Amino acid sequence: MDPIYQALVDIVGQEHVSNQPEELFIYSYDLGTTEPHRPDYAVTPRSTEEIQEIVKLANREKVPVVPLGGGLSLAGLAVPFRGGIALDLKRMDSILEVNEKARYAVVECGVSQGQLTSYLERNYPHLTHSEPGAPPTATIAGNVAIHGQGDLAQPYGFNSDMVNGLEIVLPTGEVCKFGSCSIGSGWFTQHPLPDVGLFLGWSGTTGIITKVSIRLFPSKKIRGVGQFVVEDEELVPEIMYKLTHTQMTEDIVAFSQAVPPFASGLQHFTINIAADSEKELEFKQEIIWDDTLGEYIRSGAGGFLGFRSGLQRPQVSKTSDWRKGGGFEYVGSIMPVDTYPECYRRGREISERHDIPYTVLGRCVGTAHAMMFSWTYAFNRADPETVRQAREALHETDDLVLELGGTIWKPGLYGQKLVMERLDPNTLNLMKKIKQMLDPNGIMNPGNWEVS
Amino acid sequence: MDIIACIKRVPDTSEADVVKIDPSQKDIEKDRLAFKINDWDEYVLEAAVQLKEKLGGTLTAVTIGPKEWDEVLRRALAMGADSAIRIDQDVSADDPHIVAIILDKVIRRLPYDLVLFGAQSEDFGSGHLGAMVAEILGIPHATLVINLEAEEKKIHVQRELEAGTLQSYTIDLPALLTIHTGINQPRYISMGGIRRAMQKELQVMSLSDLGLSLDALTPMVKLEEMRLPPKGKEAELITGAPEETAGQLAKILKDAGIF
Amino acid sequence: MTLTNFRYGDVIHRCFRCGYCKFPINWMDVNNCPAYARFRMETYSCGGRLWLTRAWLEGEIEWSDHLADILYSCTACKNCEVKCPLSFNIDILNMMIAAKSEMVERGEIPSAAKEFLENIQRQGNPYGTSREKRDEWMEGTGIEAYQGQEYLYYVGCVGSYDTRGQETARLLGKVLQKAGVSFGVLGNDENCDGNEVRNLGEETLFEMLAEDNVAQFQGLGVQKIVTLSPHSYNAMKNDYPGFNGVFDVLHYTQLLQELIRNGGLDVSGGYNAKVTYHDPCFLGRWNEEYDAPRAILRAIPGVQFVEMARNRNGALCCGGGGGNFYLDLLGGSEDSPARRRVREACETGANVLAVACPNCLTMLEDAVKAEGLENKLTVRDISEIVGEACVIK
Amino acid sequence: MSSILVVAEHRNQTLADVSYQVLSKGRQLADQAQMELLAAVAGVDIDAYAKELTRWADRVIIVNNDQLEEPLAEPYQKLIAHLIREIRPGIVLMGHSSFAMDLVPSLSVELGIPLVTDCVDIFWQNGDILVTRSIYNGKANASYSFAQSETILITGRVGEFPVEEGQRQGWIEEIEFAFEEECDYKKFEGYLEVEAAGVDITQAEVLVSVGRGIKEKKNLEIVEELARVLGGVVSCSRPVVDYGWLPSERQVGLSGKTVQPKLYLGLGISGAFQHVVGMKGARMTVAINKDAKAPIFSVANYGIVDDVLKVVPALVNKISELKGRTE
Repeated sequence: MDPIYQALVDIVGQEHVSNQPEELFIYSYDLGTTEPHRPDYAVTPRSTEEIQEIVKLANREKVPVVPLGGGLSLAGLAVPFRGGIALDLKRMDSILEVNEKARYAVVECGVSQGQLTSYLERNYPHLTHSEPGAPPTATIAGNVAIHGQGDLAQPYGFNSDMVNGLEIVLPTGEVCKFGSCSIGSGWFTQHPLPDVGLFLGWSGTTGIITKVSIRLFPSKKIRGVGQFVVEDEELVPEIMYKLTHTQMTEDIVAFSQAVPPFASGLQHFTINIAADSEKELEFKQEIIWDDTLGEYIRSGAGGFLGFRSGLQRPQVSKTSDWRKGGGFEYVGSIMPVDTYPECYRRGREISERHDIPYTVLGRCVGTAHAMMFSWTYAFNRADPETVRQAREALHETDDLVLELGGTIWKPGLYGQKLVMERLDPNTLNLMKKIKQMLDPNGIMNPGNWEVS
Repeated sequence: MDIIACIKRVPDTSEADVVKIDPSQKDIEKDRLAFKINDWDEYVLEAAVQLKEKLGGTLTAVTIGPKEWDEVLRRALAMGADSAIRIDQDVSADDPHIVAIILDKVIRRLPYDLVLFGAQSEDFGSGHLGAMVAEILGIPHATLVINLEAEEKKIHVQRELEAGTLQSYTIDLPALLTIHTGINQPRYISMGGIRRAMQKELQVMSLSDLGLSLDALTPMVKLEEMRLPPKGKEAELITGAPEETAGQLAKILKDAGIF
Repeated sequence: MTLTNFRYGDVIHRCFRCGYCKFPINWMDVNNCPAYARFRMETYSCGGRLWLTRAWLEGEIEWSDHLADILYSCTACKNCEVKCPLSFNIDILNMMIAAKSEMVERGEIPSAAKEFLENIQRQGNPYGTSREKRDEWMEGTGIEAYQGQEYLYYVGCVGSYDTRGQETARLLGKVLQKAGVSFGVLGNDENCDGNEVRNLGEETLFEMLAEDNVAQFQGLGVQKIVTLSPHSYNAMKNDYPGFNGVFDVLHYTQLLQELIRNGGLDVSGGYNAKVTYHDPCFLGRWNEEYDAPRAILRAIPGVQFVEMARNRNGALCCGGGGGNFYLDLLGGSEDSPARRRVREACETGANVLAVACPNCLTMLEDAVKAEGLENKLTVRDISEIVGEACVIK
Repeated sequence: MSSILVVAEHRNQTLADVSYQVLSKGRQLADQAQMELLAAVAGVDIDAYAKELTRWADRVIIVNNDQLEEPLAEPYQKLIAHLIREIRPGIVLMGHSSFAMDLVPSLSVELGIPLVTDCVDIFWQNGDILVTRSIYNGKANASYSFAQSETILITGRVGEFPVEEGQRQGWIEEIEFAFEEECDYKKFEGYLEVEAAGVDITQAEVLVSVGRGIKEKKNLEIVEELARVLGGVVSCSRPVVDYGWLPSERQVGLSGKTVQPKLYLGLGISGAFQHVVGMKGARMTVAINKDAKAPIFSVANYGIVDDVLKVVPALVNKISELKGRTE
């Protein structure tokens, strides 16, 4: 009997460890184009204590640990490149606290976006969180760990900006807390203690998030989506600028895609608006459509496609079926808003060169401080040629992001390499030191962010 | 490797209260019973098919019984037997000696390296038919085989003895083995497989085809009478819903000082 | 390995594994796929099973006992089909059944599934109990054999053999008698309906059962059928027409609802309890009958009806479908779907959990015991509740 | 009829229990018919066995031959055939062991003499010998008579015939026997003992024993839990080993271990004799089985007719409760 397997069984129980080909197969795969790599064990812990024990074991035995929540990053961030333990955190799924007045929720790392959404709808209908476009199985913790953004990004920024506190199991097994909770003062703020923010953006290479306090925001009674379209991509940055100036939108997304063909080349906007009354809604609509976008409509440059109330959960996974193929991957980037036209044009070129229907999308983050721009490439899982095409297109797009002056969001291995090549040497050196200090045995999600 | 598997059909008597003695007192009442392949013979067929899959050759399934017994041969064909032979004669309650003589005659007509039997049958359970046939055929045998590895000309087997002991032999082919349960995990035979096996040939022979006549086959043992077994002492039954029975039992165990 | 016959070879790769299939109709948790709820490894999610099936088809993994257990842990509850946002969702459950069929054809299925199917071949029921005992449930009820009455009352295997199922079978019989419904039963001549056989991937055996049953029903001149089990109802309503067996099939809740509405059944005896209702998959998601059972409960004086958080097409399966009431691949844990479900029922404050399926009844009643909730929650089949309301002893 | 010959079996320096059992039966039959009871034992260093056997047998035949040291069918077939031809016993009696099963069928064919195996009773009726066999897995009995034959072969079921103290003082006769040729087509390679890798069920005070009634390997968990609260270990019947759910070292019964625990709790075990033979020394036996007619209920002190999967979890709870109260 494999002693590591036995030790894992002793920690989490027989049913929550597997070293059988079926689990190893499933946990070797990312949903995107990353080449699979099998872990040696799949483990589903239920508590911070169990995770600590697992991490200590992993240090003793020098076995990699690859944490994953929903496993939906698509960039290979949870592929066990060096084998070891695939640590599926989704059993850690308790919503621990909702503080209504201070507007935050403390959740375990396996709580999914959908679970929190539904919980708030049922119990705190006037509160909501910033829900990313990922499927509802994506976890809150996974999302903040990669600096995700959701449907409240326009007023409030990145989801990682909404973190009020974290509980982390360090790569050496100790538990640390960050934020006000670390001094026993509740989970209401991350500030203003000395900054030790070492865990976001590191793709799980510096520790395992076990609890997150995430900010909640007012959920108005009526939330809906207005749709607007322009023909000229050059207009998108100024429209975003003007819309954010109104301070009346919850989410602004511009996108363009090859399907359906009649809409190809057009730039669509979805603009989320929320109001507590018809009066407020009407007022906001008037300011947005008449006062702000009216000039484009009147000049014929743009068109209002209507407003429907109610937020539909975006079903991004439908993109996976574009090539009847079960797969897509995208390059995400954080870009200045004024690069939108170039991002669109160059992205479309890359897609067309690789024979993939193009899909590009820019979501406004903050008051047009930046946008998350993504280029999505669908492929057919059953046709390796299309997977290869998509992979090439993704790499070209990573190059493009840096060429256009942006940063790559949750880069995969290729993108990480590009970023590290350009990193300020002193920053890189500091990262090295941090990594060595936190993870002396190099067990945490090795392969990713290998600064040393 | 050419294999012959001798199999039989038995009534399903897994529930004790379905067994009733026929007024003749020479048989049990069978008309309302369901029938099945003998448990041990499932392992026989699985072992045979696995050998065939590994070493090639032919597999012939043989049974002796009336028309309904085709059912077990269809299973064998569905599992991968190449041909099947039924000797159309009801000998299920006869002296195994007679059955052995008939089987000897069938097997001699066929090419074979290995003859397989179940270690025993679920109905009469004498467990001696296989070794009898081996003696008549004049080939070596091993009974109660729980592990089996075959080569071109010989086989390595382990017999299961008492108290967890195994006995190893290497035996030259041709040979006869009786197969014990647990030697493999018999696969499920799908109805689709059985339907498809209807296309395969199933040969029916009579005793006279084999140059035998029942009159000439005199039994050496005679069934005198069948009875239900005498009632032994019965356990004190604890009745009720699981919660209640569990509660009473827990108390009994506690009172007995078990915990 | 070559599974060239696999019917969904050109579509199975299209599952992205986004995980929508794990949720109920809202997003309240990821535990609405019973197998995933039980094991919480990705392999046990619908997407996991589809990916594994494909990997098996492509020769990337070998058949194993574990793989068979993973596939057979699917209860065919149809939650995935209802939740999957993609266009091929109508076939994802069929893909799973087709994968089981491949295993059946190769003979490599979990031992309990093998036993289940062989028992049905032999004795016409999954328990392997003698066919001669199929009618034991009706002893002393005065229920008649079917001979041209208006309805054939088809009891099914669980109602005929399971002790608890037998009680509901008897009570429903008495309720129908009390309402003056003209009906008869098949007794020992009744055979398995085959619904679970189909879900276990034994297509030919299902065909044989369906053909035999259709021939028998037609031979007896049956036109209307009322079933105790939603599983029988599903097979007879949706599958038997494919075998030229077109009957007017009702689940008993549909018939009782009608009888109560038209005054044929007096339920004024009432039933004083706070009742919640568990939708059986084969009545709910499979046949979209959500209202009849609720209408019955609401019509009974004294019933205070409350919904569980997950209900109708978002209901959590009891874990007994796909033969799992017998195979029991999902049992043995507090994460077992039945135990999750009774905890959820308890959260409503109800003291009676009403069911409309003998499989759900046995699964959930066992779960109540396992959870130690006997003092808080009682599981009752709607036939029993109606029986009490129309004062049948 | 002249005599009854019992062929004794030994291995690992021990005479088989079943040999004593059939010897006792043989003595009884011989006394009833005033026949001579012979016993035969072969091998090397067998004087002690021979002396043992004289307590029952009127005459003990010993054959010193190293080819007969192990109980192997082929050499013994030659020896017994020789003895039968020489001695012409009316009845040859052996225990129904794996050794006899490999041996007597071919012997009966070789000599053309009748054979009935695995008898649960052997008795005289009107001067003829009759036997009873248990058929349909213990659900019926059948009695048989024999056609006219100088010698008949009978094997008796293990554990079926009580050993009665031998009162005789028979004499020992050594017979010379040599093999003409060695058997080269069937080569004995040795024994393989199943090693107890940790759990020794024969030492346990409490055995929670499972049969196929637990349906799935997974259900062993709850059974393990029950064993834990009872402070016992889990054992099983043969099908559970056949299915690969537990290693064979856990098997109770004829081909497994013989156990004598304080409590034997049989879960979903029907109680075929091959199993019962290994556990009937238990001081207290409790059986839980769905089939009310399962034979295990006739060896158990207490019985519950129900699905084990329903009773066991409840039992775990109840026992834990009772334990909690006392602790």
